[in-house]
Amino acid sequence: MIDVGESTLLLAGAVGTVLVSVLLLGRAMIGPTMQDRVIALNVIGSNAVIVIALLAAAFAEPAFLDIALVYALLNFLMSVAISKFTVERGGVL
Amino acid sequence: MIEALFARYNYVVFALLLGIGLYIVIDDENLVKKVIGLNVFQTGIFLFFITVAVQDGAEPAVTSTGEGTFVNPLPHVLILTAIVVGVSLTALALALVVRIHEEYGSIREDVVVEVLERD
Amino acid sequence: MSSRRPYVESPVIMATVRLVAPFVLTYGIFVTLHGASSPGGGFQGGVIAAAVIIMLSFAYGIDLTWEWIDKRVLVGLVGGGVALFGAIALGAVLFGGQFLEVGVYPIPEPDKYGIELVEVGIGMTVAGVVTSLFFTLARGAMPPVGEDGESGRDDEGTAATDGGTFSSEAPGSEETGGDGPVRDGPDAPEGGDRA
Amino acid sequence: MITPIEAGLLVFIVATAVMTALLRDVLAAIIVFGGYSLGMAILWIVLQAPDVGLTEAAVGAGVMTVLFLATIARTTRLTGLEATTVDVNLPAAALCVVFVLAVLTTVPALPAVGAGPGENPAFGEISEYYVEEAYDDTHVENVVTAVLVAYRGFDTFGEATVVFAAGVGVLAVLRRGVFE
Repeated sequence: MIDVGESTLLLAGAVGTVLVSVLLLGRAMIGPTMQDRVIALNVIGSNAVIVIALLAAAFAEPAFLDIALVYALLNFLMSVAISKFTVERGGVL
Repeated sequence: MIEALFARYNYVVFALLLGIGLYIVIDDENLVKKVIGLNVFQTGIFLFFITVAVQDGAEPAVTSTGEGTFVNPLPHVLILTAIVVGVSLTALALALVVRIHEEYGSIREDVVVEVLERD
Repeated sequence: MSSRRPYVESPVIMATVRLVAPFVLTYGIFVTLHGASSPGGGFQGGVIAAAVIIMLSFAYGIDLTWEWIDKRVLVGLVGGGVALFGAIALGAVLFGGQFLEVGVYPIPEPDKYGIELVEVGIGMTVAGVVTSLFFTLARGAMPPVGEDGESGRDDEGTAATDGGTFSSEAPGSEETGGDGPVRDGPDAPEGGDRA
Repeated sequence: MITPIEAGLLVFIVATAVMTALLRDVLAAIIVFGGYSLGMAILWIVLQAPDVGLTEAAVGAGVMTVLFLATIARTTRLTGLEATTVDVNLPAAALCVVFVLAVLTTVPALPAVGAGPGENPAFGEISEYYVEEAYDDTHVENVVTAVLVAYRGFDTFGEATVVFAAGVGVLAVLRRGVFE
Protein backbone atom coordinates (compact mmCIF):
# COMPACT_ATOMS: atom_id res chain seq x y z
CA MET A 1 0.00 0.00 0.00
CA ILE A 2 1.23 3.40 -0.83
CA ASP A 3 2.37 5.66 1.95
CA VAL A 4 0.08 8.61 2.70
CA GLY A 5 2.88 11.13 2.46
CA GLU A 6 3.92 9.84 -0.91
CA SER A 7 0.41 9.95 -2.31
CA THR A 8 0.01 13.52 -1.07
CA LEU A 9 3.18 14.43 -2.89
CA LEU A 10 1.94 12.83 -6.10
CA LEU A 11 -1.38 14.64 -5.78
CA ALA A 12 0.46 17.91 -5.24
CA GLY A 13 2.35 17.29 -8.45
CA ALA A 14 -0.91 16.63 -10.25
CA VAL A 15 -2.42 19.84 -8.88
CA GLY A 16 0.62 21.80 -10.01
CA THR A 17 0.35 20.36 -13.51
CA VAL A 18 -3.34 21.22 -13.64
CA LEU A 19 -2.55 24.79 -12.62
CA VAL A 20 0.01 25.01 -15.42
CA SER A 21 -2.73 23.86 -17.79
CA VAL A 22 -5.00 26.61 -16.52
CA LEU A 23 -2.26 29.13 -17.23
CA LEU A 24 -1.83 27.67 -20.71
CA LEU A 25 -5.45 28.49 -21.39
CA GLY A 26 -4.40 32.11 -21.41
CA ARG A 27 -2.21 31.37 -24.41
CA ALA A 28 -5.06 29.55 -26.08
CA MET A 29 -7.31 32.53 -25.45
CA ILE A 30 -5.13 35.40 -26.62
CA GLY A 31 -3.59 33.56 -29.52
CA PRO A 32 -2.63 35.58 -31.47
CA THR A 33 -2.14 32.99 -34.20
CA MET A 34 -3.79 29.62 -34.50
CA GLN A 35 -0.43 27.89 -34.16
CA ASP A 36 -0.12 29.27 -30.64
CA ARG A 37 -3.43 27.74 -29.78
CA VAL A 38 -2.53 24.37 -31.28
CA ILE A 39 0.69 24.24 -29.32
CA ALA A 40 -1.11 25.29 -26.14
CA LEU A 41 -3.59 22.48 -26.69
CA ASN A 42 -0.80 20.01 -27.35
CA VAL A 43 0.92 20.96 -24.11
CA ILE A 44 -2.37 20.66 -22.25
CA GLY A 45 -2.75 17.19 -23.72
CA SER A 46 0.73 16.18 -22.61
CA ASN A 47 -0.09 17.59 -19.19
CA ALA A 48 -3.20 15.44 -19.15
CA VAL A 49 -1.07 12.33 -19.67
CA ILE A 50 1.15 13.38 -16.77
CA VAL A 51 -1.76 14.21 -14.47
CA ILE A 52 -3.47 10.90 -15.18
CA ALA A 53 -0.26 8.96 -14.54
CA LEU A 54 0.29 10.84 -11.27
CA LEU A 55 -3.29 10.21 -10.22
CA ALA A 56 -2.94 6.52 -11.03
CA ALA A 57 0.03 6.38 -8.70
CA ALA A 58 -1.62 8.51 -6.02
CA PHE A 59 -4.81 6.46 -5.95
CA ALA A 60 -2.84 3.20 -6.36
CA GLU A 61 -5.07 2.27 -9.31
CA PRO A 62 -2.95 0.92 -12.16
CA ALA A 63 -6.06 0.67 -14.33
CA PHE A 64 -6.03 4.45 -14.71
CA LEU A 65 -2.84 4.17 -16.71
CA ASP A 66 -4.91 2.76 -19.57
CA ILE A 67 -6.41 6.19 -20.02
CA ALA A 68 -3.02 7.87 -19.97
CA LEU A 69 -2.02 5.41 -22.69
CA VAL A 70 -5.01 6.40 -24.82
CA TYR A 71 -4.04 10.03 -24.55
CA ALA A 72 -0.41 9.32 -25.26
CA LEU A 73 -1.41 7.48 -28.43
CA LEU A 74 -4.19 9.75 -29.63
CA ASN A 75 -3.20 13.21 -28.46
CA PHE A 76 -1.04 13.85 -31.46
CA LEU A 77 -3.96 13.07 -33.74
CA MET A 78 -5.82 16.13 -32.52
CA SER A 79 -2.79 18.38 -32.92
CA VAL A 80 -1.93 17.00 -36.34
CA ALA A 81 -5.50 17.42 -37.52
CA ILE A 82 -5.72 21.03 -36.44
CA SER A 83 -2.24 21.93 -37.68
CA LYS A 84 -2.85 20.42 -41.09
CA PHE A 85 -6.11 22.25 -41.24
CA THR A 86 -4.55 25.61 -40.41
CA VAL A 87 -1.52 25.14 -42.64
CA GLU A 88 -3.33 23.87 -45.69
CA ARG A 89 -6.42 25.99 -45.14
CA GLY A 90 -8.63 22.98 -45.25
CA GLY A 91 -7.21 21.76 -48.52
CA VAL A 92 -6.37 18.44 -46.97
CA LEU A 93 -9.64 17.73 -45.36
CA MET B 1 -27.09 28.41 1.62
CA ILE B 2 -23.53 29.18 0.58
CA GLU B 3 -22.22 26.34 2.70
CA ALA B 4 -24.79 24.00 1.24
CA LEU B 5 -23.65 24.97 -2.25
CA PHE B 6 -20.01 24.63 -1.27
CA ALA B 7 -20.54 21.06 -0.12
CA ARG B 8 -22.16 20.40 -3.51
CA TYR B 9 -19.50 22.03 -5.63
CA ASN B 10 -19.84 19.63 -8.54
CA TYR B 11 -23.52 20.38 -8.84
CA VAL B 12 -22.76 24.09 -8.94
CA VAL B 13 -20.41 23.47 -11.85
CA PHE B 14 -23.11 21.33 -13.42
CA ALA B 15 -25.49 24.29 -13.27
CA LEU B 16 -22.82 26.61 -14.68
CA LEU B 17 -22.11 24.27 -17.58
CA LEU B 18 -25.80 24.06 -18.38
CA GLY B 19 -25.95 27.84 -18.40
CA ILE B 20 -22.89 28.23 -20.61
CA GLY B 21 -24.11 25.58 -23.02
CA LEU B 22 -27.50 27.22 -23.19
CA TYR B 23 -25.89 30.59 -23.81
CA ILE B 24 -23.87 29.24 -26.73
CA VAL B 25 -26.94 27.58 -28.23
CA ILE B 26 -29.08 30.69 -27.88
CA ASP B 27 -26.65 33.42 -28.72
CA ASP B 28 -24.12 32.19 -31.22
CA GLU B 29 -25.09 32.62 -34.85
CA ASN B 30 -22.70 29.96 -36.05
CA LEU B 31 -24.39 26.59 -36.31
CA VAL B 32 -21.20 24.64 -35.64
CA LYS B 33 -20.76 26.56 -32.41
CA LYS B 34 -24.33 25.78 -31.54
CA VAL B 35 -23.47 22.11 -31.82
CA ILE B 36 -20.49 22.71 -29.54
CA GLY B 37 -22.86 24.40 -27.11
CA LEU B 38 -25.10 21.35 -27.15
CA ASN B 39 -22.06 19.26 -26.30
CA VAL B 40 -21.19 21.51 -23.37
CA PHE B 41 -24.76 21.22 -22.11
CA GLN B 42 -24.61 17.46 -22.49
CA THR B 43 -21.33 17.22 -20.60
CA GLY B 44 -22.86 19.17 -17.74
CA ILE B 45 -25.49 16.48 -17.40
CA PHE B 46 -22.79 13.81 -17.52
CA LEU B 47 -21.09 15.61 -14.63
CA PHE B 48 -24.32 15.44 -12.65
CA PHE B 49 -24.63 11.70 -13.14
CA ILE B 50 -21.04 10.88 -12.33
CA THR B 51 -21.13 13.09 -9.23
CA VAL B 52 -24.17 11.24 -7.98
CA ALA B 53 -22.18 8.02 -8.21
CA VAL B 54 -19.18 9.05 -6.10
CA GLN B 55 -18.72 8.13 -2.50
CA ASP B 56 -15.97 9.23 -0.14
CA GLY B 57 -13.09 6.80 -0.12
CA ALA B 58 -14.60 4.66 -2.84
CA GLU B 59 -12.79 2.76 -5.55
CA PRO B 60 -13.85 1.97 -9.12
CA ALA B 61 -16.16 -1.00 -9.14
CA VAL B 62 -13.72 -3.66 -10.31
CA THR B 63 -14.09 -6.49 -7.86
CA SER B 64 -14.56 -10.21 -7.59
CA THR B 65 -15.73 -10.28 -3.99
CA GLY B 66 -17.98 -7.28 -3.53
CA GLU B 67 -16.18 -6.30 -0.33
CA GLY B 68 -15.05 -2.73 0.07
CA THR B 69 -16.35 0.70 -0.76
CA PHE B 70 -17.20 1.20 -4.39
CA VAL B 71 -18.67 3.93 -6.50
CA ASN B 72 -22.09 3.29 -7.93
CA PRO B 73 -21.54 1.54 -11.28
CA LEU B 74 -24.97 2.22 -12.70
CA PRO B 75 -24.54 5.92 -13.64
CA HIS B 76 -21.18 5.06 -15.21
CA VAL B 77 -22.89 2.59 -17.52
CA LEU B 78 -25.53 5.11 -18.50
CA ILE B 79 -22.99 7.84 -19.16
CA LEU B 80 -20.45 5.85 -21.11
CA THR B 81 -23.10 4.75 -23.55
CA ALA B 82 -24.43 8.30 -23.60
CA ILE B 83 -21.02 9.64 -24.61
CA VAL B 84 -20.79 7.38 -27.65
CA VAL B 85 -24.39 7.99 -28.60
CA GLY B 86 -23.66 11.70 -28.13
CA VAL B 87 -20.84 11.50 -30.65
CA SER B 88 -23.10 9.82 -33.16
CA LEU B 89 -25.77 12.44 -32.66
CA THR B 90 -23.19 15.22 -32.90
CA ALA B 91 -22.10 13.78 -36.21
CA LEU B 92 -25.72 13.72 -37.35
CA ALA B 93 -26.13 17.35 -36.32
CA LEU B 94 -22.95 18.26 -38.17
CA ALA B 95 -24.21 16.44 -41.25
CA LEU B 96 -27.34 18.56 -41.08
CA VAL B 97 -25.15 21.65 -40.79
CA VAL B 98 -23.29 20.62 -43.92
CA ARG B 99 -26.60 20.06 -45.67
CA ILE B 100 -27.83 23.50 -44.59
CA HIS B 101 -24.65 24.97 -45.99
CA GLU B 102 -25.29 23.29 -49.31
CA GLU B 103 -28.81 24.56 -49.40
CA TYR B 104 -28.35 28.12 -48.17
CA GLY B 105 -24.67 28.79 -48.69
CA SER B 106 -23.97 29.70 -45.12
CA ILE B 107 -23.83 28.20 -41.67
CA ARG B 108 -24.72 31.44 -39.95
CA GLU B 109 -28.19 31.41 -38.58
CA ASP B 110 -28.98 35.03 -39.44
CA VAL B 111 -27.94 34.54 -43.06
CA VAL B 112 -30.03 31.40 -43.36
CA VAL B 113 -33.05 33.24 -41.95
CA GLU B 114 -32.43 36.07 -44.40
CA VAL B 115 -32.30 33.67 -47.32
CA LEU B 116 -35.48 32.01 -46.14
CA GLU B 117 -37.31 35.32 -45.86
CA ARG B 118 -36.13 36.50 -49.25
CA ASP B 119 -37.62 33.50 -50.99
CA MET C 1 -10.76 18.81 -60.38
CA SER C 2 -8.21 21.17 -61.73
CA SER C 3 -8.54 23.52 -58.79
CA ARG C 4 -7.21 20.95 -56.43
CA ARG C 5 -3.66 21.44 -55.39
CA PRO C 6 -1.47 18.37 -55.32
CA TYR C 7 -1.58 17.08 -51.82
CA VAL C 8 1.81 17.56 -50.22
CA GLU C 9 2.30 14.90 -47.63
CA SER C 10 4.37 15.44 -44.57
CA PRO C 11 7.04 12.78 -44.01
CA VAL C 12 7.01 13.43 -40.28
CA ILE C 13 3.33 12.69 -39.93
CA MET C 14 3.55 9.71 -42.24
CA ALA C 15 6.41 8.19 -40.31
CA THR C 16 4.71 8.83 -36.98
CA VAL C 17 1.44 7.34 -38.11
CA ARG C 18 3.18 4.34 -39.60
CA LEU C 19 4.86 3.81 -36.25
CA VAL C 20 1.87 4.46 -34.02
CA ALA C 21 -1.06 3.04 -35.98
CA PRO C 22 -0.39 -0.68 -35.31
CA PHE C 23 -0.10 0.01 -31.61
CA VAL C 24 -3.30 2.00 -31.53
CA LEU C 25 -5.15 -0.76 -33.37
CA THR C 26 -3.74 -3.38 -31.02
CA TYR C 27 -4.71 -1.25 -28.08
CA GLY C 28 -8.21 -0.78 -29.41
CA ILE C 29 -8.66 -4.52 -29.73
CA PHE C 30 -7.16 -5.00 -26.28
CA VAL C 31 -9.57 -2.51 -24.75
CA THR C 32 -12.48 -4.20 -26.48
CA LEU C 33 -11.54 -7.66 -25.32
CA HIS C 34 -10.31 -6.74 -21.89
CA GLY C 35 -13.40 -4.95 -20.68
CA ALA C 36 -14.21 -7.79 -18.31
CA SER C 37 -11.43 -7.24 -15.83
CA SER C 38 -10.31 -3.67 -16.35
CA PRO C 39 -11.85 -0.44 -17.60
CA GLY C 40 -12.75 -0.80 -21.20
CA GLY C 41 -15.26 -2.37 -23.48
CA GLY C 42 -16.73 -2.26 -26.91
CA PHE C 43 -17.63 1.40 -26.99
CA GLN C 44 -14.16 2.59 -26.06
CA GLY C 45 -12.28 0.01 -28.09
CA GLY C 46 -14.36 0.70 -31.16
CA VAL C 47 -13.64 4.41 -31.01
CA ILE C 48 -9.92 3.78 -30.54
CA ALA C 49 -9.85 1.36 -33.47
CA ALA C 50 -11.68 3.89 -35.63
CA ALA C 51 -9.07 6.48 -34.69
CA VAL C 52 -6.54 4.36 -36.60
CA ILE C 53 -8.36 4.96 -39.86
CA ILE C 54 -8.69 8.66 -39.06
CA MET C 55 -4.95 8.78 -38.41
CA LEU C 56 -4.19 7.12 -41.72
CA SER C 57 -6.48 9.58 -43.44
CA PHE C 58 -4.58 12.50 -42.05
CA ALA C 59 -1.23 11.04 -42.95
CA TYR C 60 -1.98 9.80 -46.46
CA GLY C 61 -4.94 11.83 -47.55
CA ILE C 62 -8.60 11.17 -47.05
CA ASP C 63 -9.48 10.20 -50.60
CA LEU C 64 -6.63 7.72 -50.82
CA THR C 65 -7.56 6.09 -47.56
CA TRP C 66 -11.17 5.93 -48.62
CA GLU C 67 -10.19 4.18 -51.83
CA TRP C 68 -7.97 1.81 -49.96
CA ILE C 69 -10.66 0.78 -47.50
CA ASP C 70 -12.82 -2.11 -48.56
CA LYS C 71 -16.32 -0.71 -48.29
CA ARG C 72 -17.71 -4.18 -47.75
CA VAL C 73 -15.61 -4.47 -44.61
CA LEU C 74 -17.07 -1.21 -43.39
CA VAL C 75 -20.64 -2.25 -44.08
CA GLY C 76 -19.89 -5.63 -42.59
CA LEU C 77 -18.58 -4.02 -39.43
CA VAL C 78 -21.56 -1.73 -39.00
CA GLY C 79 -24.23 -4.27 -39.80
CA GLY C 80 -22.37 -7.29 -38.54
CA GLY C 81 -21.83 -5.79 -35.12
CA VAL C 82 -25.50 -5.17 -34.50
CA ALA C 83 -26.32 -8.54 -36.09
CA LEU C 84 -23.79 -10.29 -33.84
CA PHE C 85 -25.28 -8.64 -30.78
CA GLY C 86 -28.77 -9.61 -31.86
CA ALA C 87 -27.71 -13.13 -32.79
CA ILE C 88 -26.14 -13.71 -29.40
CA ALA C 89 -29.21 -12.31 -27.72
CA LEU C 90 -31.57 -14.45 -29.77
CA GLY C 91 -29.33 -17.49 -29.74
CA ALA C 92 -29.84 -17.74 -25.99
CA VAL C 93 -33.51 -18.35 -26.69
CA LEU C 94 -32.59 -21.36 -28.83
CA PHE C 95 -30.69 -22.89 -25.95
CA GLY C 96 -33.65 -22.55 -23.66
CA GLY C 97 -32.82 -19.27 -21.99
CA GLN C 98 -34.34 -15.88 -22.32
CA PHE C 99 -33.43 -13.05 -24.63
CA LEU C 100 -29.83 -11.99 -23.85
CA GLU C 101 -29.39 -14.67 -21.20
CA VAL C 102 -25.88 -15.57 -22.33
CA GLY C 103 -25.32 -17.99 -19.46
CA VAL C 104 -27.10 -20.83 -21.22
CA TYR C 105 -24.61 -21.40 -24.04
CA PRO C 106 -22.90 -24.79 -23.86
CA ILE C 107 -19.37 -23.39 -23.70
CA PRO C 108 -17.00 -23.10 -20.75
CA GLU C 109 -17.71 -19.95 -18.76
CA PRO C 110 -20.58 -18.92 -21.00
CA ASP C 111 -21.28 -15.72 -19.07
CA LYS C 112 -17.83 -14.32 -19.45
CA TYR C 113 -17.30 -15.25 -23.07
CA GLY C 114 -20.83 -14.35 -24.02
CA ILE C 115 -20.24 -10.88 -22.58
CA GLU C 116 -16.94 -10.63 -24.42
CA LEU C 117 -18.62 -11.56 -27.68
CA VAL C 118 -21.30 -8.96 -27.13
CA GLU C 119 -18.55 -6.41 -26.48
CA VAL C 120 -16.92 -7.41 -29.76
CA GLY C 121 -20.23 -6.80 -31.51
CA ILE C 122 -20.54 -3.37 -29.93
CA GLY C 123 -16.94 -2.59 -30.82
CA MET C 124 -17.49 -3.57 -34.46
CA THR C 125 -20.56 -1.38 -34.75
CA VAL C 126 -18.95 1.61 -33.09
CA ALA C 127 -15.74 1.31 -35.10
CA GLY C 128 -17.63 1.00 -38.36
CA VAL C 129 -20.04 3.80 -37.63
CA VAL C 130 -17.39 6.24 -36.42
CA THR C 131 -15.26 5.50 -39.47
CA SER C 132 -18.12 6.01 -41.87
CA LEU C 133 -19.26 9.14 -40.03
CA PHE C 134 -15.80 10.58 -40.42
CA PHE C 135 -15.60 9.80 -44.11
CA THR C 136 -19.11 10.96 -44.80
CA LEU C 137 -18.40 14.29 -43.19
CA ALA C 138 -14.87 14.72 -44.47
CA ARG C 139 -15.35 13.53 -48.00
CA GLY C 140 -17.46 14.97 -50.69
CA ALA C 141 -19.77 17.86 -50.21
CA MET C 142 -22.70 16.43 -52.05
CA PRO C 143 -24.43 18.66 -54.53
CA PRO C 144 -28.12 19.27 -53.92
CA VAL C 145 -30.02 16.32 -55.20
CA GLY C 146 -31.50 16.78 -58.63
CA GLU C 147 -29.15 19.52 -59.78
CA ASP C 148 -25.98 19.23 -61.69
CA GLY C 149 -22.80 18.50 -59.93
CA GLU C 150 -20.78 21.58 -59.33
CA SER C 151 -23.09 24.55 -59.49
CA GLY C 152 -24.56 24.08 -56.08
CA ARG C 153 -21.43 24.43 -54.15
CA ASP C 154 -18.82 26.49 -55.89
CA ASP C 155 -20.13 29.74 -54.47
CA GLU C 156 -18.21 29.69 -51.27
CA GLY C 157 -14.98 28.27 -50.11
CA THR C 158 -14.01 26.01 -52.93
CA ALA C 159 -10.56 25.96 -51.45
CA ALA C 160 -12.05 24.74 -48.26
CA THR C 161 -14.30 22.15 -49.80
CA ASP C 162 -12.41 20.82 -52.73
CA GLY C 163 -11.48 17.72 -50.80
CA GLY C 164 -15.08 16.99 -51.30
CA THR C 165 -15.26 15.79 -54.82
CA PHE C 166 -17.39 12.74 -54.81
CA SER C 167 -16.68 11.49 -58.26
CA SER C 168 -15.86 7.86 -58.24
CA GLU C 169 -12.71 8.19 -60.27
CA ALA C 170 -11.23 10.40 -57.53
CA PRO C 171 -8.85 12.47 -59.62
CA GLY C 172 -7.05 13.65 -56.53
CA SER C 173 -5.53 10.28 -56.13
CA GLU C 174 -4.12 10.25 -59.63
CA GLU C 175 -2.02 13.27 -58.92
CA THR C 176 -0.33 11.74 -55.97
CA GLY C 177 -0.60 8.17 -57.03
CA GLY C 178 2.84 8.20 -58.57
CA ASP C 179 4.57 8.75 -55.29
CA GLY C 180 5.60 5.47 -53.83
CA PRO C 181 5.05 6.10 -50.15
CA VAL C 182 1.55 7.34 -50.60
CA ARG C 183 0.48 4.10 -52.15
CA ASP C 184 2.52 1.94 -49.90
CA GLY C 185 1.35 3.36 -46.66
CA PRO C 186 -2.28 2.47 -46.54
CA ASP C 187 -1.50 -0.90 -48.04
CA ALA C 188 0.34 -1.82 -44.90
CA PRO C 189 -1.22 -4.93 -43.48
CA GLU C 190 -2.70 -3.42 -40.34
CA GLY C 191 -6.18 -2.07 -40.20
CA GLY C 192 -7.65 -4.09 -43.01
CA ASP C 193 -9.37 -6.86 -41.18
CA ARG C 194 -10.43 -5.19 -38.04
CA ALA C 195 -13.22 -7.58 -37.41
CA MET D 1 -14.77 18.47 1.06
CA ILE D 2 -13.37 19.76 -2.16
CA THR D 3 -9.83 18.64 -2.86
CA PRO D 4 -7.29 20.90 -4.58
CA ILE D 5 -7.14 18.69 -7.66
CA GLU D 6 -10.90 18.86 -8.08
CA ALA D 7 -10.87 22.61 -7.55
CA GLY D 8 -8.18 23.06 -10.19
CA LEU D 9 -9.96 20.84 -12.67
CA LEU D 10 -13.31 22.52 -12.15
CA VAL D 11 -11.71 25.93 -12.70
CA PHE D 12 -10.10 24.57 -15.86
CA ILE D 13 -13.38 23.17 -17.13
CA VAL D 14 -15.43 26.28 -16.46
CA ALA D 15 -12.70 28.46 -17.97
CA THR D 16 -12.59 26.41 -21.17
CA ALA D 17 -16.39 26.41 -21.40
CA VAL D 18 -16.53 30.19 -21.04
CA MET D 19 -13.75 30.60 -23.60
CA THR D 20 -15.65 28.38 -26.02
CA ALA D 21 -18.61 30.69 -25.62
CA LEU D 22 -16.58 33.83 -26.08
CA LEU D 23 -14.24 33.02 -28.96
CA ARG D 24 -15.64 34.23 -32.23
CA ASP D 25 -13.46 32.14 -34.50
CA VAL D 26 -14.95 28.65 -34.89
CA LEU D 27 -11.58 26.94 -35.20
CA ALA D 28 -10.38 28.56 -31.98
CA ALA D 29 -13.57 27.46 -30.26
CA ILE D 30 -13.00 23.91 -31.46
CA ILE D 31 -9.44 23.93 -30.17
CA VAL D 32 -10.57 25.15 -26.77
CA PHE D 33 -13.34 22.57 -26.77
CA GLY D 34 -10.65 19.92 -27.21
CA GLY D 35 -9.05 21.25 -24.05
CA TYR D 36 -12.42 21.09 -22.32
CA SER D 37 -12.69 17.42 -23.21
CA LEU D 38 -9.22 16.76 -21.81
CA GLY D 39 -10.17 18.40 -18.52
CA MET D 40 -13.38 16.40 -18.38
CA ALA D 41 -11.54 13.11 -18.88
CA ILE D 42 -9.23 13.91 -15.96
CA LEU D 43 -12.23 14.87 -13.83
CA TRP D 44 -13.87 11.52 -14.51
CA ILE D 45 -10.71 9.85 -13.27
CA VAL D 46 -10.68 11.95 -10.12
CA LEU D 47 -14.29 10.95 -9.58
CA GLN D 48 -13.24 7.29 -9.86
CA ALA D 49 -14.99 6.59 -13.14
CA PRO D 50 -12.24 5.08 -15.32
CA ASP D 51 -14.64 3.58 -17.84
CA VAL D 52 -16.21 6.93 -18.52
CA GLY D 53 -12.77 8.55 -18.55
CA LEU D 54 -11.55 6.06 -21.14
CA THR D 55 -14.56 6.75 -23.34
CA GLU D 56 -14.15 10.49 -23.02
CA ALA D 57 -10.42 10.19 -23.75
CA ALA D 58 -10.94 8.13 -26.89
CA VAL D 59 -13.83 10.25 -28.11
CA GLY D 60 -12.46 13.66 -27.17
CA ALA D 61 -8.93 13.13 -28.39
CA GLY D 62 -9.64 10.96 -31.37
CA VAL D 63 -12.95 11.68 -32.94
CA MET D 64 -14.88 14.72 -31.79
CA THR D 65 -12.36 17.38 -32.81
CA VAL D 66 -11.84 15.69 -36.15
CA LEU D 67 -15.57 15.63 -36.88
CA PHE D 68 -15.86 19.33 -36.10
CA LEU D 69 -12.82 20.07 -38.25
CA ALA D 70 -14.23 18.08 -41.13
CA THR D 71 -17.42 20.08 -40.92
CA ILE D 72 -15.84 23.50 -40.88
CA ALA D 73 -13.45 22.44 -43.63
CA ARG D 74 -16.48 22.00 -45.81
CA THR D 75 -18.51 24.95 -44.69
CA THR D 76 -16.35 27.76 -43.40
CA ARG D 77 -13.81 29.94 -45.00
CA LEU D 78 -11.31 30.76 -42.33
CA THR D 79 -11.63 34.36 -41.34
CA GLY D 80 -8.02 34.87 -40.41
CA LEU D 81 -6.05 34.69 -37.28
CA GLU D 82 -7.49 37.51 -35.23
CA ALA D 83 -8.58 36.57 -31.75
CA THR D 84 -11.66 38.62 -31.33
CA THR D 85 -14.26 37.70 -28.83
CA VAL D 86 -17.96 37.91 -29.40
CA ASP D 87 -19.90 40.70 -27.78
CA VAL D 88 -21.89 39.37 -24.90
CA ASN D 89 -25.54 39.42 -25.75
CA LEU D 90 -26.94 40.79 -22.51
CA PRO D 91 -30.56 39.58 -22.79
CA ALA D 92 -29.42 36.06 -23.66
CA ALA D 93 -26.83 36.14 -20.89
CA ALA D 94 -29.45 37.33 -18.40
CA LEU D 95 -31.74 34.52 -19.47
CA CYS D 96 -28.97 32.00 -18.93
CA VAL D 97 -28.13 33.48 -15.52
CA VAL D 98 -31.77 33.11 -14.54
CA PHE D 99 -31.68 29.54 -15.77
CA VAL D 100 -28.53 28.81 -13.75
CA LEU D 101 -30.06 30.37 -10.64
CA ALA D 102 -33.19 28.31 -11.10
CA VAL D 103 -31.11 25.15 -11.34
CA LEU D 104 -29.02 26.24 -8.34
CA THR D 105 -32.08 26.51 -6.14
CA THR D 106 -32.59 22.79 -6.58
CA VAL D 107 -28.99 21.97 -5.75
CA PRO D 108 -29.25 22.14 -1.91
CA ALA D 109 -31.85 19.40 -2.09
CA LEU D 110 -29.25 17.06 -3.57
CA PRO D 111 -26.97 14.94 -1.40
CA ALA D 112 -23.55 16.40 -0.69
CA VAL D 113 -20.74 15.29 -2.98
CA GLY D 114 -19.32 12.04 -1.70
CA ALA D 115 -22.30 11.10 0.45
CA GLY D 116 -22.56 7.37 0.74
CA PRO D 117 -25.48 4.97 1.11
CA GLY D 118 -28.12 6.20 3.46
CA GLU D 119 -27.73 9.85 2.60
CA ASN D 120 -27.54 9.42 -1.14
CA PRO D 121 -30.64 7.95 -2.74
CA ALA D 122 -28.61 6.89 -5.76
CA PHE D 123 -27.10 4.13 -3.66
CA GLY D 124 -30.06 1.86 -3.37
CA GLU D 125 -30.54 -1.85 -3.21
CA ILE D 126 -29.89 -2.18 -6.89
CA SER D 127 -26.39 -0.77 -6.94
CA GLU D 128 -25.52 -2.81 -3.84
CA TYR D 129 -26.78 -5.90 -5.58
CA TYR D 130 -24.73 -5.13 -8.67
CA VAL D 131 -21.52 -4.67 -6.73
CA GLU D 132 -21.98 -7.71 -4.53
CA GLU D 133 -23.39 -10.23 -6.95
CA ALA D 134 -21.92 -9.23 -10.30
CA TYR D 135 -18.96 -11.57 -10.13
CA ASP D 136 -21.00 -14.53 -8.98
CA ASP D 137 -23.64 -13.93 -11.61
CA THR D 138 -21.46 -13.18 -14.60
CA HIS D 139 -17.82 -14.00 -13.75
CA VAL D 140 -16.82 -10.52 -14.84
CA GLU D 141 -14.75 -8.44 -12.47
CA ASN D 142 -15.56 -5.06 -13.91
CA VAL D 143 -19.03 -4.36 -12.59
CA VAL D 144 -19.58 -1.65 -15.19
CA THR D 145 -19.16 -4.18 -17.99
CA ALA D 146 -21.35 -6.66 -16.16
CA VAL D 147 -24.14 -4.13 -15.81
CA LEU D 148 -23.64 -2.90 -19.36
CA VAL D 149 -23.99 -6.27 -21.05
CA ALA D 150 -25.56 -8.67 -18.60
CA TYR D 151 -27.96 -6.79 -16.36
CA ARG D 152 -28.88 -4.07 -18.79
CA GLY D 153 -28.13 -5.81 -22.04
CA PHE D 154 -31.42 -4.83 -23.59
CA ASP D 155 -30.65 -1.20 -22.91
CA THR D 156 -27.21 -1.59 -24.49
CA PHE D 157 -28.73 -3.31 -27.48
CA GLY D 158 -30.84 -0.20 -27.91
CA GLU D 159 -27.77 2.02 -27.62
CA ALA D 160 -25.95 0.02 -30.27
CA THR D 161 -28.99 0.39 -32.48
CA VAL D 162 -29.00 4.14 -31.89
CA VAL D 163 -25.37 4.33 -32.97
CA PHE D 164 -26.22 2.27 -36.02
CA ALA D 165 -29.20 4.49 -36.77
CA ALA D 166 -27.08 7.63 -36.45
CA GLY D 167 -24.69 6.20 -39.01
CA VAL D 168 -27.58 5.47 -41.34
CA GLY D 169 -28.99 8.93 -40.66
CA VAL D 170 -25.79 10.69 -41.65
CA LEU D 171 -25.67 8.64 -44.82
CA ALA D 172 -29.26 9.63 -45.51
CA VAL D 173 -28.59 13.32 -45.02
CA LEU D 174 -25.42 13.32 -47.13
CA ARG D 175 -26.43 10.49 -49.29
CA ARG D 176 -24.79 10.46 -52.65
CA GLY D 177 -21.31 9.45 -53.55
CA VAL D 178 -20.28 7.85 -50.32
CA PHE D 179 -20.92 4.26 -51.10
CA GLU D 180 -20.70 4.53 -54.83
